[in-house]
Order: sequence, then structure tokens, then C-alpha cells
Amino acid sequence: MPPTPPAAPAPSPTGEAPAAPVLTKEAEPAPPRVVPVRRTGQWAAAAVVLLLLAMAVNSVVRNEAFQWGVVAEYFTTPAVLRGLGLTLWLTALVMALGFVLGTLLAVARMSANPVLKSVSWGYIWFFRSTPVLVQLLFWINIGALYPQLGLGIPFGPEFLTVKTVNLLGPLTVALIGLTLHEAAYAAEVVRGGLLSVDRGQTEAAQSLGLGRWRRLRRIVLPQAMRAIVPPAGNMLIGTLKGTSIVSVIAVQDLLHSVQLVYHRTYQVIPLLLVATLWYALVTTVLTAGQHYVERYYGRSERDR
Amino acid sequence: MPPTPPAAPAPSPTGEAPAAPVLTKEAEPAPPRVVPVRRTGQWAAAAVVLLLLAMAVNSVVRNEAFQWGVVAEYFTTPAVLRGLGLTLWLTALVMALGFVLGTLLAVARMSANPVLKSVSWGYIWFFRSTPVLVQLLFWINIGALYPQLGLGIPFGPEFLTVKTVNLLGPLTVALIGLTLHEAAYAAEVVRGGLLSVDRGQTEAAQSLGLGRWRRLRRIVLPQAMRAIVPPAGNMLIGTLKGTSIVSVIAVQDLLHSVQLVYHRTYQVIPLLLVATLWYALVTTVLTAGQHYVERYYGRSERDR
Amino acid sequence: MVEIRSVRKSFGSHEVLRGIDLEVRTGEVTVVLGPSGSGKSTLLRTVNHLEKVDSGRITVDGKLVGYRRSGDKLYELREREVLRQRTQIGFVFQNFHLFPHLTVLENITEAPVSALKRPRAEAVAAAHTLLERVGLAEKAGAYPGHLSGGQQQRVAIARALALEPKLLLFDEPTSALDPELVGEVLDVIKDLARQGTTMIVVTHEIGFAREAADTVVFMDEGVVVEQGPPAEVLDRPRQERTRAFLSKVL
Amino acid sequence: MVEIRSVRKSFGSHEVLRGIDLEVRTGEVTVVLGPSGSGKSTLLRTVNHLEKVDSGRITVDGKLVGYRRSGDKLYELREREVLRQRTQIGFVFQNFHLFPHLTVLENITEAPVSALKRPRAEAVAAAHTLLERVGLAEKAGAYPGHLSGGQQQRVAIARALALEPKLLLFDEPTSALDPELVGEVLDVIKDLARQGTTMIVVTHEIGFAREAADTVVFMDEGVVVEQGPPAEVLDRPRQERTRAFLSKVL
Amino acid sequence: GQGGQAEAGGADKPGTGAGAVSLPTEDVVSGVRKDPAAAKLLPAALRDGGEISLAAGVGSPPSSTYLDDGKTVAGLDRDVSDAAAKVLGLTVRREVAGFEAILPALGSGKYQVATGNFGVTDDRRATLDFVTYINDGQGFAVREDSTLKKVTDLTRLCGLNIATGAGTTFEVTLEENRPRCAEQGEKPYEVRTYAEQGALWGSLQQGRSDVVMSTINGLRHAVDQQPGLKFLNEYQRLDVGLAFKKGTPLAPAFQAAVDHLIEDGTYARILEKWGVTGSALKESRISPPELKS
Ligand SMILES: Nc1ncnc2c1ncn2[C@@H]1O[C@H](COP(=O)(O)OP(=O)(O)OP(=O)(O)O)[C@@H](O)[C@H]1O
Ligand SMILES: Nc1ncnc2c1ncn2[C@@H]1O[C@H](COP(=O)(O)OP(=O)(O)OP(=O)(O)O)[C@@H](O)[C@H]1O
Ligand SMILES: [Mg+2]
Ligand SMILES: [Mg+2]
Repeated sequence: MPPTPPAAPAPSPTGEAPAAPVLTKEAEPAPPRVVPVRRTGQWAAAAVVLLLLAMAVNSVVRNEAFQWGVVAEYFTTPAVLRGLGLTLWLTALVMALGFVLGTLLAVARMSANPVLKSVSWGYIWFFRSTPVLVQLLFWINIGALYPQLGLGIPFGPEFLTVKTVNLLGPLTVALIGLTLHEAAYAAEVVRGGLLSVDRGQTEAAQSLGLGRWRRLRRIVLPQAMRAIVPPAGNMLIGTLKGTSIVSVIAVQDLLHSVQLVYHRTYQVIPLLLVATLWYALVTTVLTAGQHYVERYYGRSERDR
Repeated sequence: MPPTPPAAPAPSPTGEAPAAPVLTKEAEPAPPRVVPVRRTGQWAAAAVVLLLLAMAVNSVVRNEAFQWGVVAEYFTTPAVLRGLGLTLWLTALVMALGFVLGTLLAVARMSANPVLKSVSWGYIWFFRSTPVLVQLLFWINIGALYPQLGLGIPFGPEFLTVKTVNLLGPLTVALIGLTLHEAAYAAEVVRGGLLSVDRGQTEAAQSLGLGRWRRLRRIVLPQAMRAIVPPAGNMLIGTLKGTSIVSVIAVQDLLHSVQLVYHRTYQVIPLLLVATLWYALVTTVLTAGQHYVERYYGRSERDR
Repeated sequence: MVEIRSVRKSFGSHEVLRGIDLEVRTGEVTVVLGPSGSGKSTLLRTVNHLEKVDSGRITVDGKLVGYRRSGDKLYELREREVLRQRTQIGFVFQNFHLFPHLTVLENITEAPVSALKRPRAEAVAAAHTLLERVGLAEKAGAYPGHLSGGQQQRVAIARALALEPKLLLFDEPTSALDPELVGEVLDVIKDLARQGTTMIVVTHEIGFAREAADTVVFMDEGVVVEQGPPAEVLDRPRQERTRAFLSKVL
Repeated sequence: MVEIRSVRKSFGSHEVLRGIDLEVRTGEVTVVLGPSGSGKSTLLRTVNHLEKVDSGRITVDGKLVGYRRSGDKLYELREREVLRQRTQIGFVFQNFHLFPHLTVLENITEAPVSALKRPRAEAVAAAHTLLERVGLAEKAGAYPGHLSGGQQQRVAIARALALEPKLLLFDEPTSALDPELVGEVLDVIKDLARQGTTMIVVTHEIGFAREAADTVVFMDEGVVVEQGPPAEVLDRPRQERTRAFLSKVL
Repeated sequence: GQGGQAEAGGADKPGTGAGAVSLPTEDVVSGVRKDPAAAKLLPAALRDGGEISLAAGVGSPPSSTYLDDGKTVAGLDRDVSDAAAKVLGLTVRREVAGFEAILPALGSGKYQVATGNFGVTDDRRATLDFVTYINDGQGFAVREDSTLKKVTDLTRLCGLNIATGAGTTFEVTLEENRPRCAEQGEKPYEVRTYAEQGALWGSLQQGRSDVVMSTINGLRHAVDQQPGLKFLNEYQRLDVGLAFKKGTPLAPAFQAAVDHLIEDGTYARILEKWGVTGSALKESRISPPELKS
């Protein structure tokens, strides 16, 4: 049954205006005009918001305390750009690896296998419990805590021992520490998404003989993405700024590199503004990206 | 049609054993025994996991670098307990207020009203863009940036001016700053949950004449909770530890109070352990709470 | 009671309703028949203002649905007013849309308590009576996910009836029901009609149409092909299309 | 082909299947009738091992569903093996369970491509043929959410057929279809039967049962009350319960 | 501060003057010669020239900072440690690390020596060994319009708001002396400890606090950089040292090396370069008792 055949009976002589909501009555000559709900309050609110915004922007731009000259001076210095680069690089890797690991953890947590389930539960518990600062210090000081790592019979003799001092450089430590931490949080975000998908979907996929991974990748995850993307966007942006914790192990991210400058020059406000502007720029790009990802996963609903 | 009438025809003479999966065949005397899938690998894995865990615990407990004596000494000192109290208090308030504000923002963001929509978008963008450190420093330094706040005609004369120094104490600043920040993230988490609820649910509620808030509170949010709770748990635990950022404005939370000690005595590892143990304790309680909340919102699926 | 005039509705480039004119008198049962995809569900949804029409006009009880007229202007109604209109209109969705997190009883009492401000005890008593009527008394505490298809459909019917609406829109209310239950639902519908409730019923069961309808409407490809009393439309259809359709009934 | 022996299944304290015995021969169409809540859907689900039985035994093509027998022991099958069994069994769910994020075409090609490892081009061609057959050729690119109820149901049928299974389980495959389409689905089912596909069809349409069935099974409250050729069960039922049920058909 | 790593301490030593970054870059180290007598004190493995790993906490000038390139570590700490290593014939492998990372790593041997403006207190002597190389101390800074007179006794501060760096020796000193206000029948002072110097100095400038207590050298540098503030007075002195694992065999060698630098004038040149000649030591000591006033 083709839905729009070329010549179908059209019992009403009304003009063709399917786009605009023009209401007509056969007997009347002119259709009445549609007046949308009056939104006086809405417009007033919009005006107030814009005015407040203008005031805020004005007060920021003209406020001398912000020292825009200093901001401009430091905005693209090599040290700041290096910090930015490190922040971006670290964020991208941590986020990607963290979510891969997190998805595996979420699936393990929801599987029927009790071993997988409890290992995943334990992992999430442990890494959510421990402050990331402590985790980073643990890894960087692994030499102090375990002067040597041995391969051998547990509680028995060891065959091979490795001195752990200097095993891991600060960057490696930052990457490992943040990723393991991120994965625990990512696991919960993914699990939340998976929970929101109707069980019938899994059953339908099972009845079609789709394997476990295929079901996950093709049927459940894409539907879960609607619920996953917004908190994942949170995590991405949180990680972007959270990487600054690595400054305790002397890795210079964006925030730390401006802090180093103002510890020397005491120009705290303008230098924090430098970092803030960079963060805002990157966040804006990421927010835009999030918008498109959401649109992609909502495509089957969009024109509904 | 009552589903289980007292005396219904039972064409098969099989014994009544509905609970245990005993398979029978009419002609056969004894039903065959059911053997579950052999999970040798699973048991081996469980053993390995337990062994590794035992080794890890053993090495932690017996490692001298951890200085358990010092840990015990400081574990319940008044300063640490005060810090813990502050952390808990701040976390609870920030989380509660942040989620209330965040839910409103999420609803605004998804509403049809363009003003609400863009204000909410702008809010989320702004507070996700700006590092929380900068926000805290902004609020605490508001005296330097805006020596006086005026009430009057925008860009015109002012009627009333207030000196801003000492307007906000550090605790108030911590609360305001963290809450505003939290709300932006909470908004996205809630929005993710709302997106995961089928549109048909809203339509059904509309067709029953339920008002906007009732629909949200009674129909959509409870279903969204399945997707919201896990990332909200993340946020709660993240906030618990994230409150330590307030140490920059001289508010002493748990982490900061142990840092004060080790800055003085240089016993870094045992004092960080004190904080870690407390965090782990609280996280464990919260994780258990999360479990029950999830069970509550999943109750309609549980015995399925 | 319901007046539908020149209603058109497109999804994208696909025009689903292509000028529908229909009148339903108070206390009458109008049964809408037609092939799959002909726009029956869409039409019901426009009557409840779940879909905005592109052009044309729908009135229920003399009042425009979704608009208020004054002079030659149509003012869009605020959501609150639309919701008030909707409490007068019951809707049984083709795929039920029960609230999965509420028990059967809560599904039914929700609207009377919150939209009509009935006392809870009264609403619960009424709900139990309704459940009795659709044969689900013992499932009051069950969640929709634990019900069979036919049980879910009966809950959806009870939920719509609980508002005691003046107009009831049924989208295939018996698709998941066995012949016995179809008979029972038919009795319910006849009862309601006797009490003055107006009903529009979309169905594929010709037998049901024959028994229940005061008027039968046959739709195809977004237009009303033929309408009239069941005896006429079902037994002596004037249009070729209607005849072809009915000839396939098993 | 299918042998069901003494199958019992409870949900909580509610015993839904209370000792079902049923045999379905290869290439035959078995139609299951029965009131709402009598356990028809549950029975179909146990045949596809979507529900584990509490006791009893089901074999398809001589092989136990979900278990492997050796001596007097029953070994539970691993998931991979269960999935392999399932590709031989097509299932059309009562409420369709289409994949909302995939287009109609993707819904249909998913299983052949990923479970049967067919080349994609071949699967797409086959899907188009199937869509043609159910009258939805032009909806290949649409998402399920944009389809009418009857269109969704036809996609669900096409999806199950795409695996070319030896056994097909239909849970009310025509509930959302108009009489014309019911006739078409009937033709499809007869075609498949001619090609040797075995089918179990749950339905409420007695007319459909009469036309399609080799055997009619009447269930009530979790037991098989009566079974036999349609002419016998439908026209000369021996059990009082069956007679009462059939007398209500409009 | 002397509380530990400079940035946590809030403020450090004075720089060479106002304005943006104009750090001295004069080379005061390359002229130093090896002193075989001092080198003999080293453990055998290091005696004939070896590599020593050093952790540097970087905070603010003059003790330790980055040059404008954001990579090169400079400051008093660096010059002193480089020069001392040179006296001992050692090469330095310097890694920058945070306070929390440095201390445990000394224990493990990941680092053999650390610089970070570590003040020597009795508490800390129990955990680490120190070789002193400069004498810094506690002092006060106020706004220029402040009416506060020279603080010779902490009871002068009664009733005021005092800001200081978190985890510093100042906090301990202040808390210990706080009850004395009540004993004299005055309102006790309030102590706020900041972990971020932006907030610390902001509080003084806006009047949320009346006095900043910090290291003498750090305060001098900070008031030079910020208009409207002045250095009030010194209060108490404290030794600053290189940090080693407890019981290290390296300490005597480094003590001898620092003494050597004092003798040959390199030490004076370094202090002059960083503008802290007022903080010179007469001789280096190993973990001396805390200086109490
Ligand atoms: N949201 C939508 N977006 C795009 N097309 C839609 C949408 N909803 C319905 N359609 C299309 O409109 C047509 C009419 O749909 P409708 O649901 O009204 O049919 P129907 O008469 O109720 O059919 P059925 O008997 O199968 O339920 C169908 O071709 C369908 O694909
Ligand atoms: N997951 C479940 N948990 C609890 N009870 C269930 C569950 N699924 C089904 N039931 C109950 O089992 C009984 C049989 O359900 P089933 O879906 O098999 O009926 P049916 O014969 O298919 O009915 P219909 O014709 O209405 O679809 C019903 O009373 C139902 O309430
Ligand atoms: Mg429909
Ligand atoms: Mg069923």
C-alpha cells in the first residue's frame, strides 16, 4: 500500500498549505488566523536575561582587576600551550581507555558470572573509594612501597625480581592512575545506560541468535547511548579539568603551568583567566561535539 | 479468569516439583539429573582473584612503609574528625541542592520555551567551562573584582551600594561555588535519564490530563531513575572527594586536615592512608545505599 | 459531539491525513475501519491534540481542540487548558503505554487522583470495580511487565475509563483479546453508550464493528472513503475499495 | 519436529504452565487458541528457551532445547550453543520488539548478516524481497517509531522470516493487521508450510485458525484442554470449556 | 613556605624587585671546584664521581621557580644544590616533583636528596635528615595603611585575622600561642590557612585578614610584586635544609660541601644573586634542633 499515490480522492477543496498551521472551514471564505500563545512573560524574561548578561560581560571586560593586557601576554606563551597540549593529550587518552575498560566492567558487573560480577564490583568499589591523589602517589611511589616486585610462588620463593624504583615515569603514572580511576566511574555511567534499555530488546536479539558481543555492540549500547552521552560529556569535561591533579607528580598540565607563573609574579587573576579561557574554549568545542553525538544517537526519534 | 483455580485438570501424572528443575519423561522411572554448565574456568579465575587479593592485602598490612601505628594515632584525632564532618556536611548539602537545581535546569533545557532553554544551556555551558578552583577564587575575591555591588538602573545611577568584602565567608563561598558547579553536571545526568524514557509515557500521561510537574515527578522521573542513579552515585562519591578543593579558600575538609598534619610532620603515606580509609568507609556506605535505591527503582522488574 | 473538518496532517513529505471530514454524535459509537497505514491512529491522536493538525479544524463538544476562537483569530491554548480538555477525553493507545513502574491499581488511580482531584479511597474503590469488570481483580498489585498481552490491554481500557470521560477514543482495544473478552469489552462499550458516552473505536474486527457501531467509517490512504450505519457500509458498500477490503474478511 | 513433555513453569507462586504435552510434526501448522492469560505466550517462550522450564522437557528436531543429554544426566548448554539452536527458530513477539534505532531494512538484515554470516548484499536483496511480500517495500529506510501498528507487525514477521528458520513461532502475528493483510499473512504461512517450515501460531482469530491450521490446540489455565484438526476442535469440540469459548466468537 | 613545598606554603622568599619576571641568570656555579676532602665522606660507590638523583619542589622565587621558558628550574635551591654536588664531584639528575611525591620517594631511594625550602623542625627531624644551607624565618606583612606596630610578641595580634599558608610551621606556632590572648584577657586571634596563594593575598588586600604570616624571604618578594602591601617585621628564624632519608650516609658529605661553599665565597655570591644575604648561615649543620624564640 503506497502511502501517497499520485491521484487520490481529496474530498476537501482546501488549499495546499501543509506546513503552516492554517485552519480552514469549508463554508468560510477566509481561514481564521492562528495566534500562538502570548508569551509576554517569556519575552520579558529574555530581555532581563540579555540585560543581565550584557552587564556581566561589560563588568568583566571593563574591570581593571582582570588585567586583560596580562591575559593577552600569557595566552599563547609556549609554557601555557605545552600545558594545554598535555591536558588535551591526557584527557583524550584517559577518556578513551577509561571508557573501553569501563564498558567491559559494566558488562561484567551485569553478567550472570559471579566471579566476573564480584571482580567488577570490587574494582569499582576500590577505585571509587580511593582519592585519585592517593592513587597517583601510590603509583609514583611504588618503589617505596614495594622496593621489588617478584615473580614466583605466592607466599613462597621468587624466581624473578624487578627493582621498582623508576619503573614508571610521571607521565606513565599519570596515564595509568587516571585511567584506572576513570574506568570505575565510566563503568557506572555505562551501566546506567544499559539499565535503561528495555529487556525485550535483548530477548529479541537473543531469539535472532545474535551473540553476546554483537547484541551489546549493535542492539543494546546504541540505545543506551541516549542515556550515556550526557553524563559521559560530564566526565569528559570533568576529566579535562581534573587532569590538573597530576601536578602533584610534577606533570605540568594547563592549570599548573599558569599557577607556576603566578607563583612567581603574583598576577593571580589574569593568569587564572588565561586557563579559564582555554578551558572554556575546549569545553565549547566538546559541548558542540556532544550535541552532534546526541543527535546521531537520537536520529530515529528526531523528526517524530 | 482466576489463574490458579483449586482443582484444574492436570493431564500429566508428573510429581509436583516446580521449584527445582527436575526433568521428567512420562515413560521413564527416574528423571535425568540436570548438570549445570561446567564452570571450571570460572572457579579457577575465582581462586586466582582471591589469591591475588590475599597477596595484596598481606603486602599492604605488613608493609612498613604504611606505618600503621601512625595511622592509628591520627585516625580519630579531633582535627581529622572535624574535617570529616565538614566533608560530609558539605557533600550532603552540595549534592542535595545541586540535584534540585540540576533537575530544574534539565527540565528547562528540554522544555519548548526558548528562553528557558537557552538560559539553561548557557548556565550548563558556563559552569562546566570554568574550573571550580576559578569559581571559588572568584567568589572569595569578589571584593577585589567588584568592590561594591550596586542596585540601580543598569548602566545608569545606583540607589544602593553594598561593600562586598566580607559579604561571603569561606564556608558560604564553598557551598555556593560547589553547588552552582554541581548543578550544571547534575543537569546533564538528569537530562540523560529523561532522554532514556520512552516518549509514549509522556503522551499517555498527557492524554490522562496529568499536569507538567505531576508527569515529571510521577511518570517520567521514576523511570529515568534507573539511568540516573548510577551516574548520580558517581557524582556523590566524586563530590565527597572533590570537596577537598575548598582547601584553597581556607576551609578544612578531611583531606586538607590530614595534609596539614603531614606538611608539619612529613609523614605523608600514613596520613594519606587515614584519609583514604575514611573515604573508603563513607564510599562503602554510599555504595550500599545506591544499591538499595537502585533496587527500589527497579522493583517492577525484579522478579521478572 | 465531535466535528472533524478538512483535517490534514503530514509527516515530512508524506501526507497521512488528506482532508478528513467526520461527525460523531453524542452517545454514538463510531467504528473506524481501514487498512494498515491508512491514518486511523493518526486521526485519533489529532482528536486528542497529541498531534497538531496542519490544517483543518476539530471540535469536541463545540469547543475547538487546542485553540480558542475569537473573531477571526484562533488563539493557541496554554498547556493547562489543553490538559483540562483531555481529562474529558479517554484514550486507549494501540500499544497500551502502561506506566511500567506503577502497579495496575496505581496505573488506574493516577489520573482520577491527580487530574480530577478525587479522594484516593474513592479512586481506589472505583479502580477495583473497573478491574472486576475487565476480569483482572486479582492483578491489582501486579506490575504491567508481569502481565500477558491481553491483560495489559484490559488495564489500558480500565485506565481510560477511570476518568469517566465524555468521549472515548479506542485504538484497537481488542487486538490482544480472545473472543470471550472481545465480547466482554463489547458489553462494556454498549453499556457506556447507553450512559451517554461518545466513542470512536478503531478496529480490525468486522464482527466487532457490526455489533458495536452506530456508524462505520471506512478510511483508506488518509481519506474517508465511505461512512454510514454498519448495515449499509458492511453489507452493501457503495465504493469499490470498501468492497475489496471487506471481501478479504475470513 | 517439536515435542513438549510435561512442561511446568511458575512465576513466583503462580503456576502458569501446569504440565503441557504437545507434539508438532514437521511442515505442519499448529494453531494455539485460548483465553488471555492462559499461558500461550509463556509456552512459546519456553520453546525458544527465553524462559527456563521448571520441569518437563522440550525437544526441537530431536534435540533438547537448552540441554544436552548423556546417560541419565542433562548438561546445560552454553550460551553459544543455545544461540545456534535459536537461529533455527524464528520468533515473532506479541509486542514486536523491533530495534527502534535501526531502520526497517537493518532490523531485517541484522540476524542473517551477523548470526548466519550471509554476505550483506545478499541479505539486503532478500530483505527487499521480504518487504515486498509484506507490502512495505517503500518503508525500508524508515525507523520503527514512524510506522503504524500494522506496519510494525509486518516488519517483525519479515525479521523472523529472514533467518529462514526450520521452526517459526508466531505470537499473535495478525493482531494489528486489517483483514486484507491477515489474508496475505495467511498466504505467507501456507507458502512456508508448503516449503516444509514448521509453525506454531498463537492467535485469537478463529477464522485464521480455521484457514491456516493443520492442528488446533486449545489451552486454558496452563493446560491443553483439547487438540485435533480444526474441523474437529472448532466445529465439534468435545470439551465444555472449548465450546463455551467458541460460542463467544462474533 | 617552610611548611614544605613552596606553593603549599603560600609565599616564599623575596625576588630581586618588582614588575614581571626579571629573574637573575648570572652563573655562580661553574667556577666551583671539587674538594677531595669533602668527597671522601661520600659512600664508596659515589666517591669518584657519580650521579645523584635529586627531587626539586618548585614553588616561587627566590627559592625555586621556573624560568620564563616554563621548563628550566632556577633559584637558590638549585644553585646551592648544584654547587654542593660539584664540590663533591657528583652530577645531579634533577627531577621536579610535588611535595607529596617527594617525601615517600626519599624513603624508597628513588631520590637521594630533595630541595623544596624544607624548614627544619623537631617534628620533621624525626622523619628525615637535613643539611642546613640557609636561615629563613617567620615574619609578617600587612596593608600599607595598617596601623599595626612591630609584632614582637604574638599577643600583639590578639583580636586580628591572620592568614597563613596551609600546613606551615606558622600555623603550628600560631595555634600554640593562641590561648595566651585569653590569658591576658583579650580576644583571641583567628587563623585562616590557605592552600592557594591567590586566595591568601586576596584576603589581605580586601581586608578579610589583617596580617599575613609567612617566610621572611617569601614575604619580601611578595610585597615587592604587589602594590599596597608592606613587610612589617621579622619574628623568628628557622633553618632550611636539603632533605635526606633518615640515617643517610650522604649528610656529612653534603654538610662538608656546603661549608666549603661558605668558605670559598660561592655561598655569598649565590645569596647575593637571589637577594637574601640577610639569611646567610655561618656553618652548615646536620638536623640541628629547631630554633625557638
Ligand atoms: N511519527 C511519524 N513519522 C512519520 N510517519 C509516520 C509517523 N506516524 C505515522 N506515520 C505514517 O503514517 C501512516 C499512517 O499511520 P497510522 O499509525 O495512522 O496508521 P493506522 O491506520 O493506524 O495503521 P494500523 O492499522 O497499522 O495501526 C503510516 O504510513 C505511517 O508510516
Ligand atoms: N514475568 C512474569 N511474572 C509474573 N507473572 C507473569 C509473567 N509473565 C506472565 N505472567 C502471568 O502468566 C500468565 C500467562 O501469561 P501469558 O503471557 O503466557 O498469557 P497469554 O496466554 O499469552 O495471554 P494473552 O492472550 O493475553 O497474551 C498471566 O496470568 C500473566 O499474568
Ligand atoms: Mg494504528
Ligand atoms: Mg500472550
